[in-house]
Amino acid sequence: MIGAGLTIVGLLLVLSLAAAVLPNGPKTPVLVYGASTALCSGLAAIGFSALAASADPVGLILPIGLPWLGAHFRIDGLSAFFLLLLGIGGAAASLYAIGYGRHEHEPHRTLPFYPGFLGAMAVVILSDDAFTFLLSWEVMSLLSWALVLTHHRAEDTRQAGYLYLVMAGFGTMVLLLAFGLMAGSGGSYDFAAIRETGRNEMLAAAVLMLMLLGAGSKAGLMPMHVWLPVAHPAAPSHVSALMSGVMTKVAIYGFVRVVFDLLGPLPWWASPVVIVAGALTAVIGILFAINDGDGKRVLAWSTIENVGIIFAGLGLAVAFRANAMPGLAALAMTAALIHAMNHMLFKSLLFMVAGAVLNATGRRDLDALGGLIHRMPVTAALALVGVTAISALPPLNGFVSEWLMFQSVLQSPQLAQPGLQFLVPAAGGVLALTAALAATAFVRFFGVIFLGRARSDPAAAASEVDRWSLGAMAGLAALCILAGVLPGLLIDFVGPAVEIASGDRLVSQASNAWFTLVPLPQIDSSYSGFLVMAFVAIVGGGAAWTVHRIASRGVRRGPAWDCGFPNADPITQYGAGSFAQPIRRSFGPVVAARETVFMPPPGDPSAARHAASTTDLAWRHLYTPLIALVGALATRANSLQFLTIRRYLSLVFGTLILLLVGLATWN
Amino acid sequence: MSFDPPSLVLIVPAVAAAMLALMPSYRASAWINVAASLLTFLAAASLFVVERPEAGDYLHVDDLNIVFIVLNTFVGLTAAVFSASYIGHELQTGRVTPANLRFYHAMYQVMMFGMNLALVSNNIGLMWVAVELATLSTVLMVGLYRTHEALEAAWKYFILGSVGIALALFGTILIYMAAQPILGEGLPSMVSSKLIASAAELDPKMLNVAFVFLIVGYGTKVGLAPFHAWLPDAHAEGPTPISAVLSGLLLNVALYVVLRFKMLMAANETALAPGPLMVALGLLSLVFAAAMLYRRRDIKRLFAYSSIEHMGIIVFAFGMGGALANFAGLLHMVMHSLTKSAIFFAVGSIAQIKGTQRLADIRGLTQSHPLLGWGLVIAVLSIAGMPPSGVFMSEFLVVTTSFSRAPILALVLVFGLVLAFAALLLHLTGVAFGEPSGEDEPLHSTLVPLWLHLALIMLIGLHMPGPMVEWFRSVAALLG
Amino acid sequence: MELIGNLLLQGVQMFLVLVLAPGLTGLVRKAKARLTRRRGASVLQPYRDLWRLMQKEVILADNASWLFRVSPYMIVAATWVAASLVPTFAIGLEFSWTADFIAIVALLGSARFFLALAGMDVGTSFGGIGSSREMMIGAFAEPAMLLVVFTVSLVAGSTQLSNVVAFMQSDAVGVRVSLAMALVALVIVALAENARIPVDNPATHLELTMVHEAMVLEYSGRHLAMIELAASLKLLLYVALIGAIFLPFGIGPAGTGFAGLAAGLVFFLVKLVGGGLLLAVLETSVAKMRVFRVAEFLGAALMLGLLGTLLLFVSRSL
Amino acid sequence: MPDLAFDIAHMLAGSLVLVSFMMIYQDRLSALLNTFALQALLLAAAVGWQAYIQGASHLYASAGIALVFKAIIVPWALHKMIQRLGIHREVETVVGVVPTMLAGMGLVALSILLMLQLTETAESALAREDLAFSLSVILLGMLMMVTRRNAVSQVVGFMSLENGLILATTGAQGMPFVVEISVAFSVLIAMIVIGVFLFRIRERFDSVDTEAIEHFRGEKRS
Repeated sequence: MIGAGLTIVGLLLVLSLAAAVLPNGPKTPVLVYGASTALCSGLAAIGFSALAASADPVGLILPIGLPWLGAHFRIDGLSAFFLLLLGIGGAAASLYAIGYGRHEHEPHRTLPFYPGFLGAMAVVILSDDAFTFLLSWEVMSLLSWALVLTHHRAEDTRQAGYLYLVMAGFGTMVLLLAFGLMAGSGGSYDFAAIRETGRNEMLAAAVLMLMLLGAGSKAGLMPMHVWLPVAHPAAPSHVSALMSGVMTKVAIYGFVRVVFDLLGPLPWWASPVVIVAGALTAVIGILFAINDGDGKRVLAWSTIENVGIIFAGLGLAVAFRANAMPGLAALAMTAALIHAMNHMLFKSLLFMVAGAVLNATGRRDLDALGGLIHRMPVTAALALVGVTAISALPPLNGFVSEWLMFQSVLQSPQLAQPGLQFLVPAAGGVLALTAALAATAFVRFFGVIFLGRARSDPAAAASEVDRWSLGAMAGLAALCILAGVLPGLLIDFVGPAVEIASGDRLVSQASNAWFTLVPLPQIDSSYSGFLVMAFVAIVGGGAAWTVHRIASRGVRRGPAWDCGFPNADPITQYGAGSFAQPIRRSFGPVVAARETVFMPPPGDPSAARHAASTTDLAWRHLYTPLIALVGALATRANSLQFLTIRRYLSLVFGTLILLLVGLATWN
Repeated sequence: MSFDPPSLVLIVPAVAAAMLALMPSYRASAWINVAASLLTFLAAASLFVVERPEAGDYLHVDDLNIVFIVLNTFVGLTAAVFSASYIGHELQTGRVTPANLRFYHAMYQVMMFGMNLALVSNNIGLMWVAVELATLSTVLMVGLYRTHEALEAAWKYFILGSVGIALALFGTILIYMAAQPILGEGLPSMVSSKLIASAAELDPKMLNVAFVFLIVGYGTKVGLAPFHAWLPDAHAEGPTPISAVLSGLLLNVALYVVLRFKMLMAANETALAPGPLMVALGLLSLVFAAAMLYRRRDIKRLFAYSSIEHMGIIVFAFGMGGALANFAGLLHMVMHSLTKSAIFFAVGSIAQIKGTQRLADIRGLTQSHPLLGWGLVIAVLSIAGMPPSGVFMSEFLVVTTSFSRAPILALVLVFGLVLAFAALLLHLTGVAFGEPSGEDEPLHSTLVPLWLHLALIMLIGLHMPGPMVEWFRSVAALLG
Repeated sequence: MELIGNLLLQGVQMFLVLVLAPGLTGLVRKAKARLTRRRGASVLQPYRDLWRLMQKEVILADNASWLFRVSPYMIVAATWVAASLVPTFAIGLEFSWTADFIAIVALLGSARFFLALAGMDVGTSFGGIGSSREMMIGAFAEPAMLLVVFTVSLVAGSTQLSNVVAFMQSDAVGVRVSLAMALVALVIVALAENARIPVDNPATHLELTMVHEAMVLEYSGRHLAMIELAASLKLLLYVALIGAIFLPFGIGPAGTGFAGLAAGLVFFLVKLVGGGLLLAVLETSVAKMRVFRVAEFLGAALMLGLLGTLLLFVSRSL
Repeated sequence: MPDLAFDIAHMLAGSLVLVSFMMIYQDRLSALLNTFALQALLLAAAVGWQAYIQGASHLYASAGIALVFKAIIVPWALHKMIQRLGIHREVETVVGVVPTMLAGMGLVALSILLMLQLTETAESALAREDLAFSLSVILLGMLMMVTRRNAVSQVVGFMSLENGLILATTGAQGMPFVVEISVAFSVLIAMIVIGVFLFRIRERFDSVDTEAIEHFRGEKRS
């Protein structure tokens, strides 16, 4: 099984090389993306069967990488689950790209890196030693960087790519330190050895913090998130879908693998850091999503939010595990992992929607769109599924993970530490706030793009996208609904992964009547997505039917109520900025919102102007000073470029004398 | 005389130098240069198959220097190939005349001779003479273009180099005097193998003073801060093949010499441990060079400073010591000379295409010259420690092993690495992407050496050949 | 037989809430009228309104999409399902475990979601104003509500309303300060969610102040009827919820006999009437606040909910 | 006899240091060159004496080199040059003479301190004294290089540094390559001198003041 997986990876890499040499014709993209679709489906199948069979983990060693170590590969429940996630996401993105790729002006800047990117992510998941893990991790960053630079002519794309790779390099360095701590100076790099070596809690906590920095910087945890809202949107949409939907999950896989599988026991006081980081990331991320005016950036910010939610869940798992409550840890871990899967589904879907809109209108800024539900009905319907799911509304999948998250939050009284007893419900409140804000953000997203009247000519002239793209989106939407209606299956499925990560798993949900979810039998809190779906459908359909039956069914079209000002301009609709106004006002300090109003003095006929802006405080308080510092350092050092030979000689002479004096005094 | 590779790697360049000095036609001389380098490389490579000769009082071959000799002759070969295709265009543009081209090729072989001699010599005195010879020949090469800047660079290089040489000599004398009571007068006390063998009895205090002079003296050649001043200008103003040779080979040779003496010091436990000094100098060079990378405007100076940075990393690794760190140091050394010379090949072609070395005037290479541009991107990312290049492997080993031993030092190291990475990437983004700039000329020089090196780097990074691993491990053990 | 009985009970519950909802709205209107010295329309007026609206043909704005036409039914369905899952006269019904407290909140969330979308569909500034303000209110009300859920279910040890009510009926529950806070928070949320004074005014059509009405401005005929019905269902849901959790008297325990059910029904009606009257008194005695003060108002509810949850641990540790 | 030999060697070496101080004291080029010639002369004497007492005939060669090349040819050439440049009465120290002298004292003290730490063995006693002196000469030469602006005096500084080296090599009992090394250094110095000429003759720089040579610094400051 592992062999098959590696074969597919190999094929993906070969495909990359082939794409580099293949002629730059119209056939090539179809070939490359088609092949990627097939190969990713293969990966998904492997993950699926590994989970379904829940077979014993199988390992494999290839004679590459560190000479005396070799490259260790292994597939167990955890990696199988993320492999499945990667397979689904990759297959969908590639399928979408078969259609979407036609619109790429320079396919040769995307094709050679795309399959390799998929392959690298697979290797990260399959690798079983520190070197292979970090190597593939870095290759993943590199190839995605190259993909981000597809439209390299745009200045801000180059800046985005630069920021992205620098942050990635920083993250990898931190991970190096983390693995250095775990492997010790002896250099036992394979995961088995790392698992065996016992380490005290302080050390473990230190590694946890490093992982939080390293993996967090790739997943988009604050304050290492700054690259994400610029880099993800800069890439072609199918790549954005992969980066947001899948790559962040690979980062989370790394965190889970190290912290929950390799690291061993953790002190309880390590968990608040993770929980707080996650919760803050979630709420701040979604606030920026509400305030951003660029469709794809909204999605990127919401990715940050969801990563925050997942990390909060992981923090809960740490807390429960530190209190020796594997059952509850399993609940939190299940919530986190299922949310990872769900987020992959609907975030990929939404990025594809954004791409479709981008292709149809050529515009990304929300205030240029509107009314597309008339021009692109199918895309709109699929997008509706996506936004409903991401807003955590029943009966779709987003709500399931949300619900599980809250269920595990409600178990906090069982924690021994008063500090956590206070913290966890507060974090739960923050998550609740996040969920509600997410609904706001995506009402705005969907409403401004698809509803109302077109705000620009391209939006008015848009037309539906090709079948491939629609097929990919439809598939993901179907999975969203399925995962929402039959959550029990998903939970049983993620069981092996959860067991590895938290030492226990939830009871099997397959036997419950009506596909109901009863995570903890001892306290029978239950939820049945299937029944809710059924009831809503029956009641709604029934209501519609009766009304049409016993009462009127007549419809007349007429102008909208214009309040006495006929044929108002589309610009008078509520736009992205105005819709966000109430939230912006309520949460002003968090997003450093500034609104400036210019009122012409009496007699001046010019128009009044209003401008609103938000600032990322991480930039203001962390990165800008840092950049200034480096700049000052560089300038200071640079003056050494301009000395005279005599001065350089005096440098040598001085150093020599210094050393000699040191020697004389040392003896 | 039987087939004797060690002396062959010396004889071939010497003879070739003599021939080239007499050869009038520059075209033929370019190819003779290549042929001679090829022969030298073959002779060096044959060291793997023929059994090694007995270590004499002058020459010897052991695990340590065999790696260097082969690497040295190999890069010497590729650089010769590149220069053969490069120098023609220089002649067309009139930057060089056939006269000083003849001189150039002769000097090239003299330089190779000097470096090979330094590597195979088993005698610290001979080693010193060889290093000086290599230095002088490169000084003349740097001044080749006779431009104001070139002469200034050569002059700076020359003065600093000579002072370094002088200090190194004093260190050598001290070593001899420390050894003389034990090994007796004359030659034996200068044979490094014997020195190391009987290092334990040598007077530690004498060794300490000697090592200070040696590391300052040869450290100047290695380009460690604060002795680095000659390096950037010498790289920037000389012909690009020479920049490649400087970064790829000469620094290594100097480093090799430092390593020899480090082995000597390590073998005498009462003497001052060389580690801390090397670690300090390494970190200083790394962080300083990293900071210097930001404000660069000249592409060759940029990569010259990056050489300083990497010398810092290597010296740090050897200073940390231990099997893994030494392994990493050796690997990094090999990787750096391959990668950096590849980068300079690319830079040479770029400078010829764009007619400038100013970073600001070079834009969008991946657009205008994909093969060259992506080659540069891969090379620069490799030198910045991105996989799958072997540099990643060495940095992985250095950072992971040092963090658990000396966290603070490792943090400084990581800081320097990230700093340097950000700087290199900043310039790379400008050079490789965006709208192409300048006149869009075709290539004048071959890309074969560039891609050959890149292929090797990737290969070693993914799968190191077994024998190489064996050598490295035994050498790492030797270095202690 | 057993199963059929249970299904029957569940059906009764569903239709009960549907039938009583407009009555409650009528009652509140009537009471408000009397309190302001007006005779007011009869309590049954809402039923007549609904019937009349259903008869009328729908006038759709030219720009309205299919979403606009589907939403009313989605909204009424979601609200109705939510309402019928709140224990009214008995607990432990056949499908009571379909959705717990959290899911009920979320169902109301879905209703709001689609209402807001529908508001934006036509593309007038009114719809937009309504939607954005509604979502802002929701952004505060929903977490406050969930914190109430936390408090209650941390006390009761389950998020299942049947279990909560059962626990509340048992004597294990003493007088707890956190429950009091939860009650206040829940009342505030209820006012906000039902577009009541001081947050919103169901009777106004003044552009600057209206929220809920602005969203549904374009609706007419049967669609409007559905929206109205959903609104009154929501009101009933909240009154029933407060009644069930904080005054759980008389709610028939699981599997109780006919007498118990009858008693439960009577108690339920009493609670509805009481709740309606209280609401009327409250609405006539306070003034509506500016839209942007709503945030602070609901923020208070949020804080109360959180405080309630945290105090829980204090009281527990006591 | 050995102690007398020792005393003479000691005296010669010590006088080399003394002359180094004199060189630091000189602030005129011509005078500096003369003093340097004197030092070279003393070096030749010292090396010759060593050759005599060690009975190492090859040392006579390097003594000869020192005498002919350093004591006669190079000073003569430099004299010619500074005459032509008209800078023979140049006063161009960076630091004042007195602080330089003090620094020199410090350096001598340092080198003696370092060398006396070396473990005492019978036959290395001479070597140690010798080393102490030669190290001082080396350091003083370098001090001169960094405290003088003028290229010529830098060259002189370098040459006196190198005198110290030769002294050390000869002091080292039976060290091989001594001749080769002195030849190599002569080449080095010749190139330096030629280099100075080069810069002069190519008329790129109006003086051989290295500060002036440096007016272009690779990357122009902006």
